[in-house]
Amino acid sequence: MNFNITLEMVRNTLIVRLEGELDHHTSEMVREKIDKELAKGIVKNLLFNLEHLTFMDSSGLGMLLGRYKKIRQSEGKMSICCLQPSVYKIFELSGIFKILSVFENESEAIEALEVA
Amino acid sequence: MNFNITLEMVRNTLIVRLEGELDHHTSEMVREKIDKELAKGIVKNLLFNLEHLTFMDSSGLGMLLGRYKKIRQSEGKMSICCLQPSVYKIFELSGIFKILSVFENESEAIEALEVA
Amino acid sequence: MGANFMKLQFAAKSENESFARVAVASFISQLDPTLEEINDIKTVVSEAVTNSIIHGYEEDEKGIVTIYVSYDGEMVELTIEDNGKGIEDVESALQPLYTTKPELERSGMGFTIMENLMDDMEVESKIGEGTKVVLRKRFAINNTVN
Amino acid sequence: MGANFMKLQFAAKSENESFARVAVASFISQLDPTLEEINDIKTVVSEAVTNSIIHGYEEDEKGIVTIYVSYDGEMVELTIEDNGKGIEDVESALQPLYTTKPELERSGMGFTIMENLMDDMEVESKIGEGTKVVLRKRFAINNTVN
Ligand SMILES: Nc1ncnc2c1ncn2[C@@H]1O[C@H](COP(=O)(O)OP(=O)(O)O)[C@@H](O)[C@H]1O
Ligand SMILES: Nc1ncnc2c1ncn2[C@@H]1O[C@H](COP(=O)(O)OP(=O)(O)O)[C@@H](O)[C@H]1O
Repeated sequence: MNFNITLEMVRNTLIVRLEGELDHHTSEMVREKIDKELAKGIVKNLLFNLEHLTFMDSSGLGMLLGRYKKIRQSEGKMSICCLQPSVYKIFELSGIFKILSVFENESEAIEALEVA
Repeated sequence: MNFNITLEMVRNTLIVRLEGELDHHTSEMVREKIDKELAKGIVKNLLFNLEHLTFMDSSGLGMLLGRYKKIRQSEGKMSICCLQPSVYKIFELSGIFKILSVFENESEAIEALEVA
Repeated sequence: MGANFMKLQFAAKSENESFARVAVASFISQLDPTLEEINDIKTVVSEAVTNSIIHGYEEDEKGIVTIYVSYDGEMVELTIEDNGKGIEDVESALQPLYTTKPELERSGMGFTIMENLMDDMEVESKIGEGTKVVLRKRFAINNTVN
Repeated sequence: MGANFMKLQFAAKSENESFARVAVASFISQLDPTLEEINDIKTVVSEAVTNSIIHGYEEDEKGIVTIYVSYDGEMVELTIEDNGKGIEDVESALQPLYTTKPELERSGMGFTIMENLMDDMEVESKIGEGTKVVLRKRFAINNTVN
């Protein structure tokens, strides 16, 4: 399985970097890992860096939207950065850009998240 | 199909560089290309550079042995160089090292071919 | 390239989703598709196979998913089939954002994505018998060298 | 990793040899094999599928090749089957360098390579009915993480 997830806290933003293919199988693993972090109660905002995500289907979309709902409940924000064309296409088809902010790189995204 | 063949004449040696996977399907293409060159009557020796050959099965072996027989009929010699481990394994299993000389690089191989 | 076909069956396990994508993509690669075409095919395979596993068999791994792929010239036909529980209301199922499993965080975008990425989609389903999705797409002719 | 299986059928075209290797390798990759194990599997698939195409169907592309792969824990079983002309003398066929198609520059090393790269090989064949090759191999346990 060529899939990898790494997590990093930058101040109160949890950065989730995904690598490989995000489908139903790998989405379940990502959901579990992130929710474990969120349960600790110290994460305010969530940033997904998808620079090395080569594939995503609607299961990945569902997982992202699920995390979005969760973080909103605790008054946090969520952003996404660094989309490859194939992933961009799925976001576009699904209309997710209407609710999620997308940035070119991590630092821009974090800056925007930290602005009240 | 990720397969490629390039041919180069160095003095009277035809260097055949193969790239990708050599199976029944691609062996037929290689056989055709080489035999067309041999038909011109100017090739004395044959050198296969397999540096970028990532896969070979017994169909590839048959094609190589067929060219060996052909070049021997016209009193020429044939060598092979630059084997990857997976290709080396098939050569070893088949006992082909008993009849074919294998070299580390092209220049050593050509030198040996040109020694009467 | 003439005509060609393959049929693939496998256990309804989520681990096999990735394998199914690779197998279909590798078969289709004989048509020398663009990277985008390959990705679209991988996506629709992933959507339909995941639906069979999650909705059709409700994650009972004893279920079997069948994929049939054929091409004739530049015309590709893809069928994904299960013998699972079937779809009660196909018309609703095809609507964007419609899902019967929101508790699993399904987005309800599967059929919408399949329909958008392919030229043509047909969904046949019978309660208690299973579901069959047929997808068709014409590939760019100028790709088909060889 | 538990148990898993897949069954693959395709037209007896030489273009499909590469696809068959990729499909089986991708399925097997779930066991986290070493590069050498993957290559061995690709090689034996290539040998058996080529035999079905060349010897079984004598390059009649209407023929169908069937591959069945399963694993249970670290034990992998691979079956390659055709409904072609069958092998007259299986015992001779298994000998190194034995080939009935020297005019096609066959090396006669196919079965020898299959036998050497796997732990176990069985060949069943009936004239006019077809040939079935069953190959088994135990993969290194320490690979199977997840
Ligand atoms: N193979 C199937 N078997 C049974 N029901 C299905 C199948 N595929 C789709 N469905 C039904 O159609 C609905 C919509 O499917 P889809 O658009 O892919 O969204 P999602 O999978 O996110 O729910 C599903 O929620 C399910 O009720
Ligand atoms: N699927 C098959 N159908 C019919 N005959 C076969 C099949 N596989 C192998 N054979 C026979 O067994 C012989 C030996 O096979 P093999 O060791 O693979 O060598 P090769 O393919 O180079 O001839 C073949 O020459 C052929 O006569």
